[in-house]
Amino acid sequence: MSVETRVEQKLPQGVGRLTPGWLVFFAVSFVVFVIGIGAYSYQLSNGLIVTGMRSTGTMGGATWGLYVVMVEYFIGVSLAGVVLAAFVEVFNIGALRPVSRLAVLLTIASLSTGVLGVLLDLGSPFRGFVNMLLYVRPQSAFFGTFMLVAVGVLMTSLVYLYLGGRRDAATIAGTPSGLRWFHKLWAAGYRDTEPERERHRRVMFWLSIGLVPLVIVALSTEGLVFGIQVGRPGWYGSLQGPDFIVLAAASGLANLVVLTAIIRRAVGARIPLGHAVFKWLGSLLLAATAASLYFQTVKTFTLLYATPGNERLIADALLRGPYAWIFWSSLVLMVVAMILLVSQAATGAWSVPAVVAASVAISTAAVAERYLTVIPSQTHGMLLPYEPGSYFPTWVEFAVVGGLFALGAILIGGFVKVFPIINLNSNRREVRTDA
Amino acid sequence: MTKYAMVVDLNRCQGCRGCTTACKVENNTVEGNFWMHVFRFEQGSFPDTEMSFLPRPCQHCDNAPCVKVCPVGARFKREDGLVLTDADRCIGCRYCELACPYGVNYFNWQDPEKAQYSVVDWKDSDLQPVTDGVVPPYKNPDLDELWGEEQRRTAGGGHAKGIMEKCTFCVQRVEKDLDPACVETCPTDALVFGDIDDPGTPISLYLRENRTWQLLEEAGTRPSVYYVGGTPPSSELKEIERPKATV
Amino acid sequence: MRRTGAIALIVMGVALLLAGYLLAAPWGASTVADSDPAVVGAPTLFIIGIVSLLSSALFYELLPDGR
Amino acid sequence: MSEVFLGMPTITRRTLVKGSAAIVGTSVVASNFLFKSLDGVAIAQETTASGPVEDFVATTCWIGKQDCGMIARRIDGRVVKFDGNPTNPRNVGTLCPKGQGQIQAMYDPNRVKWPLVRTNEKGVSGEWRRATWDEALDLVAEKVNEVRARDPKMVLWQKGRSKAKDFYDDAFVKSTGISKLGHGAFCSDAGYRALEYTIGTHAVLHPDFRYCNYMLSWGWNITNAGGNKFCWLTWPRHMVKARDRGMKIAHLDPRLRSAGPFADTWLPIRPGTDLAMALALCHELIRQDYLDRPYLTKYTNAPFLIKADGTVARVTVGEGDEAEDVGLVWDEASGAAVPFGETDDPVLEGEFVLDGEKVKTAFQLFIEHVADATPEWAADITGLTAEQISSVASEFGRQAQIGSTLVVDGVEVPYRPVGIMAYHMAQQELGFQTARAMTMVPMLVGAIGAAGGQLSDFTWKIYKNYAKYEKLTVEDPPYDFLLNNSKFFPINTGSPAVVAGVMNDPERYGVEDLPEVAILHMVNPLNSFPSQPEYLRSYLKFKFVAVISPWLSETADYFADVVLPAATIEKYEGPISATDQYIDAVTLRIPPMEPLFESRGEIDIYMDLCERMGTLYGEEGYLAVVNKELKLDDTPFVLPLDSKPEVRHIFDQWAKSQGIDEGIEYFEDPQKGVYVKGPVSPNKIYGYVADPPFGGAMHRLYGESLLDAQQQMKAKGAEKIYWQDYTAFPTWRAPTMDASPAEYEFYLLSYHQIEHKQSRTSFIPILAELAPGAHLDINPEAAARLGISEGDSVRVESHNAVTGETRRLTTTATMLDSIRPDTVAMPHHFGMWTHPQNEAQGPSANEIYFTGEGYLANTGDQSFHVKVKVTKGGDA
Repeated sequence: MSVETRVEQKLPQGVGRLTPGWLVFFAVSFVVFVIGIGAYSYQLSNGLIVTGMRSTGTMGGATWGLYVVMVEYFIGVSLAGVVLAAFVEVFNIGALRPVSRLAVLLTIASLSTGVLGVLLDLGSPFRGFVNMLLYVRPQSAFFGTFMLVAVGVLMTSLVYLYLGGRRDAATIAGTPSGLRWFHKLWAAGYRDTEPERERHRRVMFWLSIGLVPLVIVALSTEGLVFGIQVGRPGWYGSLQGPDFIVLAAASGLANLVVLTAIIRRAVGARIPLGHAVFKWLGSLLLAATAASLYFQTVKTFTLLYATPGNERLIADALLRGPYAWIFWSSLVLMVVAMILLVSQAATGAWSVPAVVAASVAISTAAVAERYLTVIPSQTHGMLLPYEPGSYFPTWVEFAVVGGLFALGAILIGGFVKVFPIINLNSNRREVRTDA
Repeated sequence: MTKYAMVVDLNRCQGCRGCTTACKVENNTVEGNFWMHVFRFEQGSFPDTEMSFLPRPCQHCDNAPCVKVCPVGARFKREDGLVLTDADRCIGCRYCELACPYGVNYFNWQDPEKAQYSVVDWKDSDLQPVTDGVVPPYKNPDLDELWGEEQRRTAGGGHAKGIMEKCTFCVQRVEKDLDPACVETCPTDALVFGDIDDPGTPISLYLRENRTWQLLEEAGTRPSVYYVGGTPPSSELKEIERPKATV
Repeated sequence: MRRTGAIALIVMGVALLLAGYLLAAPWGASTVADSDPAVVGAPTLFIIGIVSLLSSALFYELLPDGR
Repeated sequence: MSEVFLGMPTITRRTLVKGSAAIVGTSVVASNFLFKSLDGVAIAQETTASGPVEDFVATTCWIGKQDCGMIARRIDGRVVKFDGNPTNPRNVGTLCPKGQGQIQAMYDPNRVKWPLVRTNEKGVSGEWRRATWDEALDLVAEKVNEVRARDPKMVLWQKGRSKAKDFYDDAFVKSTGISKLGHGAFCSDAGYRALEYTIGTHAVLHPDFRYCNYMLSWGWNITNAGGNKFCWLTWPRHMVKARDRGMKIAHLDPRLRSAGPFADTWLPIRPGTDLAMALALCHELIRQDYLDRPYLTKYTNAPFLIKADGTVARVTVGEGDEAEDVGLVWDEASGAAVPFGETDDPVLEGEFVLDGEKVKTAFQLFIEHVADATPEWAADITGLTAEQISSVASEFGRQAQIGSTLVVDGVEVPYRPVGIMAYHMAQQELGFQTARAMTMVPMLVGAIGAAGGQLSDFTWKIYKNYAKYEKLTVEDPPYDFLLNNSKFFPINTGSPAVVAGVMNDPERYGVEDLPEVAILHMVNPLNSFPSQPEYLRSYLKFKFVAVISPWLSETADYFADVVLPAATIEKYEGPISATDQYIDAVTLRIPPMEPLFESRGEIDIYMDLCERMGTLYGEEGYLAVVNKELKLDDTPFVLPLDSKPEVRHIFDQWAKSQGIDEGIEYFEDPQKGVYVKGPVSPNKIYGYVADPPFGGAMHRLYGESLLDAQQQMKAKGAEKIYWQDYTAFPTWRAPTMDASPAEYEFYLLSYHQIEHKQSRTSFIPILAELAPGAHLDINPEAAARLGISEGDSVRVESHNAVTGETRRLTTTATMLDSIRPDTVAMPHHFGMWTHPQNEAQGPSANEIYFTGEGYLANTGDQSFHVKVKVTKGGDA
């Protein structure tokens, strides 16, 4: 295509250049996404009966299943990106500046999928959307999910992404291409004058200052969704919020590491994603994983001492019961990741594959952890002597969740083809050389 | 003020599940949904075993966790004690079900007509002249009505896919000064319903004359259901003769 | 102008947040009134408040320099 | 009709109240439109211009045994709910799960909708064509009359249970002269025979709950099943009230589940050993001298002098037509034997010489008979401890307060607040004698017919069998196909299982004539009666089978030539007693709707059938019998014998004959519905104060005619297995099943669940949901030994200790701690296949029970005991 050929040589980081690898990636994502839509339509017309979810109690099911597990996971993942970007902004951490846009994009993508996941889980999604606007109650923890996370954090991240990219947009808006209108629109008249830069720095500073507590508070409500439940063994407690945040940070950083590695490989070594970035990310991941593992260990010990009675139901289910394999494997994954990260930190020899491996382990463990938070307290946490229940997702749930992942992939994958994912102005010289 | 409550006298309960059945017919609940469930328990080993029964309606808590978590105010507490679900408001998030320690919430996982004991074809053409095709044939029109001062569709709303429902203390009967269907049918009068703010009602008398306990008092939910006799259930109990509750 | 506008948007945003919050269904679980917002749609005010707050940043940065 | 969006009224009102902007309301309406189209959740409310019309009809329950009073709530003529009728003393506004659930049965489109005529061979699942009522009735009338012309007795009419008063059944049987079979042999009839024999009442045992303080709940399925005369509901009502007063319950049952939490003491007795238990209780009562001597000497044959040959020493009193043989008793004062009644104080115990012959009082013989029946002896047999047995006896004796009286409604009545509640206890090989032995326990303490004591029937009306059993006749063959007066069953309940056996092998039983046509009314032998193979063979021998039933029973599926659809609750039936024993009342069944589909009420069906058979009109006809049975003869309300009345009119006449001026309208009125006559007089309830006391029956502690029957049977060459239980006193022997090899280590019991009524509710979805299907209750200890755990598929194989035959079924294991480790149990409601709801419900224990020798009582009643082995696996 002529347009492509023209822009190919002009725009940085492969923007506008559809490589075969990217096309395959995008096509696969698209197919998975369409399958997800198909599965969801099936669910919409038949009801949630097509999922593995069932009522708790007499029906012996879990009324919240994989969707909520993944919502918790996605929203958790979203934490790290925008917070990292804010830190970069506030503390001016140059080494991480290249990935700050990717980080914010990760937040936006995972928040979008997470919030969409909430809607997909509703019995009456359309009514849910409207009634949330009309009636949502602050006393319900969903107020946090809806107002603070879905609206507050997501919109702030969008503003963050937008304002943060304006300078780069202006930079590439001069390059003739089929996307030039878009870049111009984004730049919105930015001319990189000193007052503009100053204003930008000021806005970003205050936005970052406001953003961090908002994100922490908003995402803590995700933990609170469970933490305020007096009626469920395994849930009630003030640690649910912090626990959620710590694991969120770890899983978010892990995802960022993986994404960075992918971008690095896809876009090539010419972009400023050296070992320094992975060292930073690896170190941060190490800190988050350590904290998470600490929470996990404390939790495990507490479970071991659970007294006969309600909490014991959950303890037994987790440590010895039907969820033991998930519980122990996730713990093993965390420990393995920890060993990988600590050994690198100790030797100072950071290897990209090793950090990525640790990240994959942590991300997987995070899904498992979210699962263990959401499900067992429903199937095994009934305070009345109902028989223990069980839950296993159906193909519909797997397909819909697959669709959510695909949507995230499409958002990120699509973005990198219309806008430079690595901050052009983080290392202007290199970028210029590149161009 | 009127404050409704229920007494369950375990010294009288035979565990017959007449209440369950009456509830299902009155409220047209679908297969697998037991607004009123009756546990049958066994504990110990031969020959030192004990058996017990425990009817479990919605506890209509004064400090109802389900009400607090409802994001849209579909679940609410009436001044007369009834905890109800507005079928027009509910979005089907099932958060109330998670919040409830008693397991009394039942979600409409599918189109209720499909779940309405569909092993039998209620749309049978020879039945149509009598039932006009309604499903189930004993469909209670009261469930679709608006009830109470608040005029909300709280009697089950005729059921609908994707929304939550639970025991309503038969609001549609209470509003007509009738006892809930379970209370009305109980063969041994083990269930008593009425206004506990009026000292002259049978239930007030019952509460004065008997020592009572409540389910999961430690949860602080302050239920409106009082139990007489028996003992609070413990994890030593094994549930036997469970109904077919899978859908 | 730039500063005033941004502050105005912030103030409006905070006011809308407060209004949205206060007009939404109150905390409490013992009356029918606890389940209803004082004004139906109050949560939407809250959302507009968030939008207003964020637009202060956009306004502040995007408002073209006066010629 | 118009559709209205749900949210609209709500929103409109709120908008007014809250003063919100109208735009919000609009948006909600719009959003509701969205929900409706997108979520499909907006609930359309259908309204008619006039709105639905609600009304109420009084009727009575149809699903169970006792016909509780109900009020049907109707919307535009469609029944939406049955509630209990508060004015009915029997259920006082309450209903059991079946009563509530039957609404689904009424509307069930799987009912037989119209008359069916078979189009395929019999013995396999039926194929049918739709017929008109005319065609079907003509066909039945023709086939029946064909056989009737030769011998009416060769037409067999069989019914499971008559609902309400059975006058319309009786009228059919009597006016046509055909043979009749009931369900009693599979019910408590051996117990009925025992009570008829022993105290003359047509009933089994229940205590006077109003005053009873200590009850032996002997195999009574308290929380799951009915009892003597009443369905489940009325008995538990009485029981919980009695417990409120402080009544204690000792529960004898291999399973605790029957009593649930209501057993103050549980005695997990080994199945089939109740007779030994009863004898041990008698032993202990005698040893501890808990004896009501005045009762025993005055109202029983205990003081009779028994000769060495077992006969009663008698003397002829009176002359000519007045002459009768009277038993002799020993008069201490005169030191001589005198006719019973001539001394106020005959000697109860002792041995005397009469006319040079040694004689003992019957009671002396009884003391000797139970002398060895010590608690230790019974402990070995029953699996209980001697202490348990002894303490129950002590408590029973102590609580009996022998000698005390109580004034009830102004009448002084002997007060013995102890009694036995036992219903289907007689369903065992030793059933008849077990029920007799159990009756002797309250007899010893004088509790029979006492306040708080042992009751049976509601009144002291003496049943015709009491006199009949004074002398049992054993004739030579040929016998009729019921084996009446045979050497097999001198006392004979009349068992369909026996008839099936006879039909399969008439020569063996000395029977020449077999029935040729069967009319099966709401009866399902193939599924509901034990020993399916017998029925599979015998029912094929009928040349023609007509079935009258609302559903296609399994029996109809295999054997019916014609099926006539009966209505369920939607018909007139009655009169129905509404008494709770203490208050007298009567009611009717009123159709809450027109009969569904093409079904019809049975009275309509029988009248039409009789009309076609030529037996409706005239002095001997159906209507004449109806007049007689409803006591309309000699009243202004007698039905004319030459015109077919409307069924409603029959009941209208009956109601008017009862002095109810409104006639049937009284019963149709939801405010009335039940005709309450008031409290029952103590003189009717309590035998001691009845006129004459105990209805004039001398209580037969000693069974002289039983022993005599044994002699006659032996003389006619009957096998031992038939005569061995014809003994004067109940005599313990190990049941035949105990001879099965040791690997058949479990006793199999079948039991009743409260959600179901025999085999005619398991297809009602709402009840099947609560009690879904067959399973085998097994003690975890025994299960563990066999490697069986909860939910495992298990194979249950039964063994016939007489023939060696084995039968098997596969079901699911359920762990139950509250059952003896040597006993397994199954609910008996399943194993059907004609209704879609039956799928995967599993088998019925009836499939592996046996009938015939060793599995029938000496009265022809069925035993529901068999030894089985249980193994893991089997085809699910």
